[in-house]
Amino acid sequence: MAPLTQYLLLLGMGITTAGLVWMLYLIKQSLGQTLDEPGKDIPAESGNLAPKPAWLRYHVHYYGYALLFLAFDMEMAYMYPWAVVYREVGILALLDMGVFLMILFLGLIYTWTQLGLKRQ
Amino acid sequence: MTPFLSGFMITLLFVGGVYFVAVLERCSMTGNVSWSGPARSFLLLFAQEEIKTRKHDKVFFETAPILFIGVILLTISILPFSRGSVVIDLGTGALFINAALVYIMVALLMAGWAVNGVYAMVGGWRALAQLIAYSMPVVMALTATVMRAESMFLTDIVESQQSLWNILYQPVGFILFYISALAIAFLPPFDLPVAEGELAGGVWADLTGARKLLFRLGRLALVLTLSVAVVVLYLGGWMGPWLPGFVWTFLKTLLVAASFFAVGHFIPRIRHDHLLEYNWKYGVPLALYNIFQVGVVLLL
Amino acid sequence: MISVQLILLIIFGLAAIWFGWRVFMTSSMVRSALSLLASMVAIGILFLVMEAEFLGVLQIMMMGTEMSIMAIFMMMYMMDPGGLGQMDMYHQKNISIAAGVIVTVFIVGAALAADWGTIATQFPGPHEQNRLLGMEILKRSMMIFETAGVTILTGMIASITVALSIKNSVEK
Amino acid sequence: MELLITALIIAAVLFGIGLYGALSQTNLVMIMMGIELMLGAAMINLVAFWRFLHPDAFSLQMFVLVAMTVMALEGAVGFAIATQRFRTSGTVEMEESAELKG
Repeated sequence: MAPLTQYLLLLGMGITTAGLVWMLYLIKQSLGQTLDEPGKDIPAESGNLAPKPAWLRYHVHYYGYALLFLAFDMEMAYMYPWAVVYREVGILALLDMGVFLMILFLGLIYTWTQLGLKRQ
Repeated sequence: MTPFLSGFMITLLFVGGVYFVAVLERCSMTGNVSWSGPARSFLLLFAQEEIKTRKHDKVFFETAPILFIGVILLTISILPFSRGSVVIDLGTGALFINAALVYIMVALLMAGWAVNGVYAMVGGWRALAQLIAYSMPVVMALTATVMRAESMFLTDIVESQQSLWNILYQPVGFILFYISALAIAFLPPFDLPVAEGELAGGVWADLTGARKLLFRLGRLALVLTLSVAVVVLYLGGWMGPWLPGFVWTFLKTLLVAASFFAVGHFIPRIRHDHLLEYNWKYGVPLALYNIFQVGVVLLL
Repeated sequence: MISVQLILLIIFGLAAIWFGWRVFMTSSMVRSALSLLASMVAIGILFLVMEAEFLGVLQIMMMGTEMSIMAIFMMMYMMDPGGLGQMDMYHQKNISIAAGVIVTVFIVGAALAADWGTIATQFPGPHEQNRLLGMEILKRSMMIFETAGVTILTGMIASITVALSIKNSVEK
Repeated sequence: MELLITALIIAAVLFGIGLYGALSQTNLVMIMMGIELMLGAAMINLVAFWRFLHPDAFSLQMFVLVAMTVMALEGAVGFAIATQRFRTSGTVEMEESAELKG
């Protein structure tokens, strides 16, 4: 199969799924409307009636990991093409990637020493 | 095998597999096997009233379930079920699995934001925390299988396991991928985004009717997808004596799915910050060791 | 002749532009981060349409995590992440619009005026691309690749030092 | 030819939107979104040049990888600066950070 045909197939599958889901919504809608009762549309909060919307400022405790991850994540962009040619190139590839990963690993160790790897 | 027949077989295995996974899930929660249970809860959710929370984000509320289930169907369409029986044999299959599974987290985040409830929101952020934790080990484990196959075609990865399955060739990678698969599918013990005990359902808490149905169905299909992925990447795919390829894939998949639920049944829930800590302190170095080991063995 | 490729290119290009525009038109922060994600995914699909398969899939994957992380930082630092208060978050609006339009017109003019020579028709398939890219990384661009490693290390150290320093001097 | 021109025009419009966003927003994280859009536009151009002009020059694909790395690192360092700004002054609005002026 030509690559473009494959992507068209994938696209077609995505559109079909969306269409089926939309049909499900339509069927559900035709089955009857939601009754409007007081207190029904309040989100679950263990019995409290939440007065405010939940879109407030929220302290995310893992932002240290998030920063590390953003940078560390890029390593995979180089790693996949490298893995494909690994056996063909041989020992040179191992040394190259070894140096690269050692450099990145230094970053991980640095973060560890700075107490970045814990709940902030 | 003709394309029509193999397409029919893939659909059959997919539907049957999802039903079987649903039975397994009920069994892991209630302890008894009920073959009609999934059908009954399907009808229940299908007939359930659609409740929309106040001030919900309309666009996300409608699109999050579509994204969730669509991504899973795209992933299953690139996985090979038998020799030559794969819907789309993508040239970057190993990377595509990873790329598609990232969007599970995005769908959970969207659903959590859309509901405008505190618990759902917290569940969404926890889904992102889990992604940050498992993403690196999963990528490196996948890379090690690509190294052995010298190709990102999933069929080539299966063919490369002709002499020795990857589970024996790179056991560390298998363990990392297996645990991460549990976290990707947010199964227990990593079910924090939808934790029943502490978040009262988390992301799913306020979804009813069709949306809840899509999320539940999507999660069952996700478990099946990940089981097939484990089989394809580490357990030799369709390979096995005597029986045809489809049967072997199906048997191995069911075994892996059952083991997923069994693991979740016996291990307590792990906090997301502990998961982050363990994965970055031990998981990433182990994954690096795995790549190094595979690299050295390949060169010998 | 209008090919399938051109139609797809136009559709997903318009999608990328539309979502890119939505980023600055909404005051709900997670919406704007996820609009940017949608725009980036459309760019990734454009790569796929242009048959750079590895880069397209990689772009789709990278942006999924990056933009979600952007969403958490939005939630942490914005006064009103839900966009319920309808705050005005703009300054020098007219100058910005003028700059954007002028630059766009200039680039489009340059693209139309330039002589692009012959269009290539032969190009390697997906698997061959992966292999050639790997060879490029290991042979000709090896120094660039290692330099990228050092750059990533620098970025990591810079971000961790800046983000965590005060906290650590107080604790322990 | 029309494929290349279409891709370049799309990239130009995206670049314009990104520039508008980076100049007009007052919030650091929103400014970074504008910059990411501009980098995305640059990546479209690179891929278009690779596909339609030099399919055998894989240094262009390498360049895209480097651009992606720059994008991620810009994100990491930018968020770190936002964290620090928020911790010291309680806001990430760039209108109020005159002391960052050289």
